[in-house]
Amino acid sequence: VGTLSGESREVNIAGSSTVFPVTSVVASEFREERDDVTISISRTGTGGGFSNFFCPGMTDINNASREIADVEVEQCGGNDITPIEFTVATDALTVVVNPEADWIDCVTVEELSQIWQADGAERWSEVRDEWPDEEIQRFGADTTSGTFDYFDEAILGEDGTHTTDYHATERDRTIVQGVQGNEFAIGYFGFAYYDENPDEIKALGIDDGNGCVKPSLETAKKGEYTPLSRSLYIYVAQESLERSAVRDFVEFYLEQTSTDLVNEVGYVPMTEDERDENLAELDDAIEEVTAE
Amino acid sequence: MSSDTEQSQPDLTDASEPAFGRVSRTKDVAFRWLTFAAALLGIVALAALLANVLVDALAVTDPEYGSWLDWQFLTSPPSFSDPFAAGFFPAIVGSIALMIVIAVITFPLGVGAAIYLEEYANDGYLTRFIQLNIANLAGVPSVVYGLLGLGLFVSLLNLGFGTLLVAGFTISLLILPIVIISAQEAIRSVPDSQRQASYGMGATKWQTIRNVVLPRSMPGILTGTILALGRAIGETAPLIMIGAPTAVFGTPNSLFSKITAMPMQIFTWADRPEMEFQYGVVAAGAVTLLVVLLTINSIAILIRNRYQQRT
Amino acid sequence: MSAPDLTGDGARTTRGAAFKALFALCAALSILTTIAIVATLLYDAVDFFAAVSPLEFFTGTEWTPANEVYGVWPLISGTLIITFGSAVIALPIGLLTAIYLSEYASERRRAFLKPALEVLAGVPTVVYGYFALVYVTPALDAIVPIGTFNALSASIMVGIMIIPMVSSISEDAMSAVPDSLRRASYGLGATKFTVSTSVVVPAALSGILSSYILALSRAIGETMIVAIAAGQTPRLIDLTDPAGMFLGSIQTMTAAMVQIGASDVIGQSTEYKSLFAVGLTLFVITFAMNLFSEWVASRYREVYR
Amino acid sequence: MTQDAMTSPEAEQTDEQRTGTGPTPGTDGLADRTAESEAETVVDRTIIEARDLDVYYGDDQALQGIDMEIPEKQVTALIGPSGCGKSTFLRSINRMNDLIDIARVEGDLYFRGKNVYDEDVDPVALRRKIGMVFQSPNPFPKSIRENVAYGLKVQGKDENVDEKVRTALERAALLDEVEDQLDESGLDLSGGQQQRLCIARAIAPDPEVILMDEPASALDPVATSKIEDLIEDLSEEYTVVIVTHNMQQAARISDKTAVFLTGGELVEFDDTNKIFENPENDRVEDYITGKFG
Amino acid sequence: MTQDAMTSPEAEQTDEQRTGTGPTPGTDGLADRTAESEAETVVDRTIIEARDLDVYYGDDQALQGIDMEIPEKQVTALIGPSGCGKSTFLRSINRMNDLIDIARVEGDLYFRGKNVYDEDVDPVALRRKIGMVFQSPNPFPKSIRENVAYGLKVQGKDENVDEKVRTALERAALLDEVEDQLDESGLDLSGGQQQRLCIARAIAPDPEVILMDEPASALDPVATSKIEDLIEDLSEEYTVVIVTHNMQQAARISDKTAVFLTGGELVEFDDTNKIFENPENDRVEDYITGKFG
Ligand SMILES: Nc1ncnc2c1ncn2[C@@H]1O[C@H](COP(=O)(O)OP(=O)(O)OP(=O)(O)O)[C@@H](O)[C@H]1O
Ligand SMILES: Nc1ncnc2c1ncn2[C@@H]1O[C@H](COP(=O)(O)OP(=O)(O)OP(=O)(O)O)[C@@H](O)[C@H]1O
Ligand SMILES: [Mg+2]
Ligand SMILES: [Mg+2]
Ligand SMILES: O=P([O-])([O-])[O-]
Repeated sequence: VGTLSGESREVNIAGSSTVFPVTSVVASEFREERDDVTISISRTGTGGGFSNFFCPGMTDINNASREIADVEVEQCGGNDITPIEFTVATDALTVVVNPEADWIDCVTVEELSQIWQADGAERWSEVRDEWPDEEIQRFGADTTSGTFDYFDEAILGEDGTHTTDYHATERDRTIVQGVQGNEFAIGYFGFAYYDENPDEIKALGIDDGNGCVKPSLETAKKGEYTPLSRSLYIYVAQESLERSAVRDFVEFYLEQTSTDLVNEVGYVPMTEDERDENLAELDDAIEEVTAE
Repeated sequence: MSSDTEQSQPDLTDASEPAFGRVSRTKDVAFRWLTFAAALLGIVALAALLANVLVDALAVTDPEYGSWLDWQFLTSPPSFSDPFAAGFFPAIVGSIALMIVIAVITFPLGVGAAIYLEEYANDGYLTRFIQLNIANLAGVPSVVYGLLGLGLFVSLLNLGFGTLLVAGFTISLLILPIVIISAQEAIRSVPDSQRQASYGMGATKWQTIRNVVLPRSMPGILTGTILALGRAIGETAPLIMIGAPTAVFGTPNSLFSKITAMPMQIFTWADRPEMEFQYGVVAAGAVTLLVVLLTINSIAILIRNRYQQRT
Repeated sequence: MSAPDLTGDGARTTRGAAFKALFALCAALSILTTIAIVATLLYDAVDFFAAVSPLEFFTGTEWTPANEVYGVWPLISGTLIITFGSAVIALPIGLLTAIYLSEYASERRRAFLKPALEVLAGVPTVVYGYFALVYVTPALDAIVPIGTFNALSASIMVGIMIIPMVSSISEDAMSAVPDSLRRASYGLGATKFTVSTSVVVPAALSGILSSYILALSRAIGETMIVAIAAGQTPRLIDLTDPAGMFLGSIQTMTAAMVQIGASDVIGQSTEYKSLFAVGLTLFVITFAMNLFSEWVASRYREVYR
Repeated sequence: MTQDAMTSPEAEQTDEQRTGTGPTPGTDGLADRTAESEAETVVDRTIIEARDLDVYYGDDQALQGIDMEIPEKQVTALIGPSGCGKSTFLRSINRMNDLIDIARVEGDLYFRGKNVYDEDVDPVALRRKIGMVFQSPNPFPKSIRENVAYGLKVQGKDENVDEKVRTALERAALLDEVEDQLDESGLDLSGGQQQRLCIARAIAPDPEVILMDEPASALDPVATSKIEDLIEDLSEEYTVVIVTHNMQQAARISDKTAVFLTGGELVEFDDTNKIFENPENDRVEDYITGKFG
Repeated sequence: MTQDAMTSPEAEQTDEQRTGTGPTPGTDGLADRTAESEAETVVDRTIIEARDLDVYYGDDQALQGIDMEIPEKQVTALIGPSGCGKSTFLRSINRMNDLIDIARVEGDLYFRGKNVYDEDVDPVALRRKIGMVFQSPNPFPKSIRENVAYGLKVQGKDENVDEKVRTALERAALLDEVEDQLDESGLDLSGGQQQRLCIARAIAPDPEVILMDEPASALDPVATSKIEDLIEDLSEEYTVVIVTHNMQQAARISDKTAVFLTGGELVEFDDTNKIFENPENDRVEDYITGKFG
């Protein structure tokens, strides 16, 4: 397939739904300059993207909301794919509830883990006595997503397992709608999805032992929003950099990571230094493949 | 009867004699209204929904936005962050490309199969088996065809996920039974006297099919095929299963290009968080899709009507 | 008298045979398609059943792929709820519509109503799904508190979508009832209501039944409406809480397939393979129903043709 | 409706001279038969009377100014070549023509002195008094019992249904043959049995008149003769009006015969013997001797 | 095929005695006519010959052991009551029965001495020699010109098509009427014109025999008489075999008449005048005088 003429002017991307908005904005901007390149983006979740598309060699770039896992590196290696990591933004993973739930504004990490633990709390009152005696309706990321993995690790840690009694979806809009529709619902996803709908859902502050911190671009940037702020990445297959379309796109992408574009999507942009570091790294990688 | 004897005197003098009685029509009238209401219910519900989506797409209630469905929408690439910049262009192009591929595949295959079943096959077990099988295939859920595409074209034949070719093959298989059945109906409607006339002139079977049967049934075949294509451009589930991408920027430039299509694009937009996507962009996409569909169906009906006038 | 030359022209015969073979091939493709469907589904389903025992799959009451628990009943439950809900809407309305079209409607009304009903069947299901989510659910919410994703609005939409299927096949069956039966009934002093309900409907019963089965099969296989509007929560039917069943989120077999398909397409995981096991189950159910409906329908065709 | 036809029927009765109702010279068997039973029934009392009846299908006129008086409790046969309007006339008696969209009736048709085309007449009620049997047997796809009970059910005559069903089958000379299979489908009977079933179905609700449109034309000779016997019996209790294209049949079973000719005219109406032995009209004579038709 | 029937036709011709082929006593007009032209044509040369021909539809036998010799360049009429197998026989001549799945032919049918049911006979080639005209006119929905040219086209007779089309229309006595509208649809013609168009279509590729199955039954009297005149003319150049249910027509136009009776038997076959004036068989007499059928 790769040898077909049309392919060389295409850039195929899969992976994280959290990073998807950033990549799609960049792709749209890129097309303004290069309308001969066709870019396709599949939103499959970080893990799905790595194991099903990127490592089998079917995509050039994988969006990721967590770092690549060891098994995935192995899988890629087996197919002679060399992933190169670039950080493109910082996200504040946001826990949200229904705006009418005026009895809740802030949760502790401990309480969160009770809520999302397998065999954890079933009703709100089990978590905190003054909360209503109502069943908890959970909406969260699907297991193939990086958001799931990150949340699982940051909140539940090594020992805990994420509950399966929740509405699992790759489609964050579904979580917004679900939480919006039920006073006793709770959900989590990337900050961008909250940022767009601040009136329909309410973001909870997280107390990681240092008092309540609300998620925002500022608190994430300053590193105050713990433990749920995280980096967002793209992984580029070094082999794909042989093609100019991919090269140009990645270069354009990295240049944009320090601009307002990322801000507008709802994430924290990179600093200019970080951006330049990334670009340098890209140049090295390109040199390596084109030199051969 | 005997009790009637007095009454039954032919009383021809009194024209105002009571009639033979009346049978209550309450049930009759009520039932008539009930059935009429039922017949309208689905249509009215759909009309209400269509009115809603049209109002949203044209932003009738929020004129400050300006209509969502405008030239910019039809010609721009999609956006997943700025509803005001979002466009439908790659999806429209993808749908058209897909339709062409599907038409090229299903038309000859469907007509060929219909010709075989109507003109060649005798009424044996095999024919009836094929016929039954086609009827059944027409009822297989589209998501299962999606799995077929995924297992056969993507995994086994390795034609690439979400490509134009795979999508075309998959949906072609899905609508092929419909094309065959409607082509069969069209061919069956050619009067036998026409075939007899041709055979009587010493025409071979193929000459008869080519010169008599096909010209006469072509409008019907076209109508059926176009209606089936209408069904094809609305299909979403098979595209999801074969891994059609969430977003495409640009137009397909080969059969192996990844494509999106109108319903797929609607599906991926529908989960954008912003309300403007929900009630604006998606509505505009839905209206565009419905307009295209309506146009296609109108063309089919036009062909059918012209054909009906001629015979 | 010289015998005329009546022997065939070789090229002509060969050409004829070639065309026949070509067309036969096209017809054979339909059988190949069926074989391909069964083979593809089986190929991965067999792998799946090597990892998950069929017993567990077909009797299990919990569906959580994340934990490697694959009991298909919650999905079947979801499908049943939607099928039931849409049947409650479509079967009576479709039948009444068919009666109206076949017994009451004037030619002009028919000429308007039939194509209008065809439009109902032709609206893409993704649009119906969207309608259910953004218009029907909020409207229902104004009456009863209802979840954003719920079986009720999806059922309503699926029901509306399959009305034309019921009405058009049932109407065909009613039109096939010979007029002589209607005349016999009118001749005995029956009203139109009586003729419709005591003669036409019973005589067309197998056709009506066939339309019902086909429509239910369609509801079972419907994907986009439920994937968009009914949610992704696999739940076992709870007969003690019928309202909750409809007001809350569920997951059908088809929706589960879309969920897996949209996230984890090419993988070799058990979850990916479960897609094919569910697909196979769905295929077998709908195929059996379609066959059954054909069989029922062939019975009424026999009686009146 | 023409103004003429609006005048009351009696007035016309004396004003107008009508074909075939004048005194008949030849004495005939039928007259004898009715004479014998004179003590009980009024001879030749008119039950149905057509006055200047026209029927149109769209722009085509199928019946032209028909005047006819059908006597009670006798068998009246309508004969004539195909397409002359016999069925149309029959259907205009119980307003079955109402069911044909393009059919239009002008003129009057009296049933027991009441114009059935008056505004206040409910055709459904009318049909309950005037039963009908059709050309080819058309039993419902239901059991024999349900077939016969159908009219009773529809007409709300719900008491003693089982008894009435048996009586009707008995009168239709079918009971013996089907006694053991009342709950089996009416469609499983032979053609002749089916037609007798339809007759049983028509008489079960006890109508006053039975209209029959070529009831035996789809049957074999044996079944036909059974039906013919049955019709003769029925005329003891019912008025029977029968359309037939079989002249021998008309001659055999009817008391009165009406001859329609192409164009929808009633050319002659008289005692059956008179018609077959000594018709007044030459065209009728030609038709009866088989010169055309 | 029976062994008997495998013997060559000429051998049989002397062996076998056949109905109606014996010398006829009465002299008839037809014999006169053929005698007149004796100088140019050989009288009564057989072109089609059936030998013990049986045709079955599934298990039903439609023709029983037909033996018949049809003379060249004459009009042979097939008459008989409905369902007696006339059309079936006609179709078995040019193997149109092949198109009916359940039809099966046993016995022999010779065309110019060649058994058309031999393995090596291509029915398509056969039909190019034996044209056919059907009961109701069935022109193609194409222009008049294309209709007539159709046979030429499918038979690959591509030269001088326009001229041949005109000649055929001329012979079918239609040219004058349609000369100005050759490119208009054949469907726009009147019924009688359509049937003549079908005849023109059949003769355009110049077959040797023309089979006609009740070609005038759907036409009015004026059109019918035109077709009848045409058939008489055609017999100067073609062998015409015509099925008709109209005995007057058979008497008017044919030289030979074959009478089939119910059950698929050929009861009598002889010169037309003989059949109508003095049939040998009583059933034929009954049929011809209208006692049944
Ligand atoms: N439903 C109808 N619509 C239009 N024309 C009709 C209809 N029924 C009958 N006609 C026409 O009315 C005329 C009389 O028909 P009718 O059926 O009364 O004749 P008939 O004497 O019963 O003939 P037959 O012996 O063939 O039954 C015919 O010319 C017929 O074509
Ligand atoms: N295609 C067919 N399939 C089955 N039976 C047939 C078929 N065609 C004719 N028959 C039967 O064969 C017998 C002879 O039919 P055929 O058409 O040859 O009669 P016919 O003399 O031409 O009658 P008509 O004057 O009505 O045209 C009939 O009993 C008919 O029912
Ligand atoms: Mg009649
Ligand atoms: Mg015939
Ligand atoms: O889609 P994810 O960012 O959760 O992998």
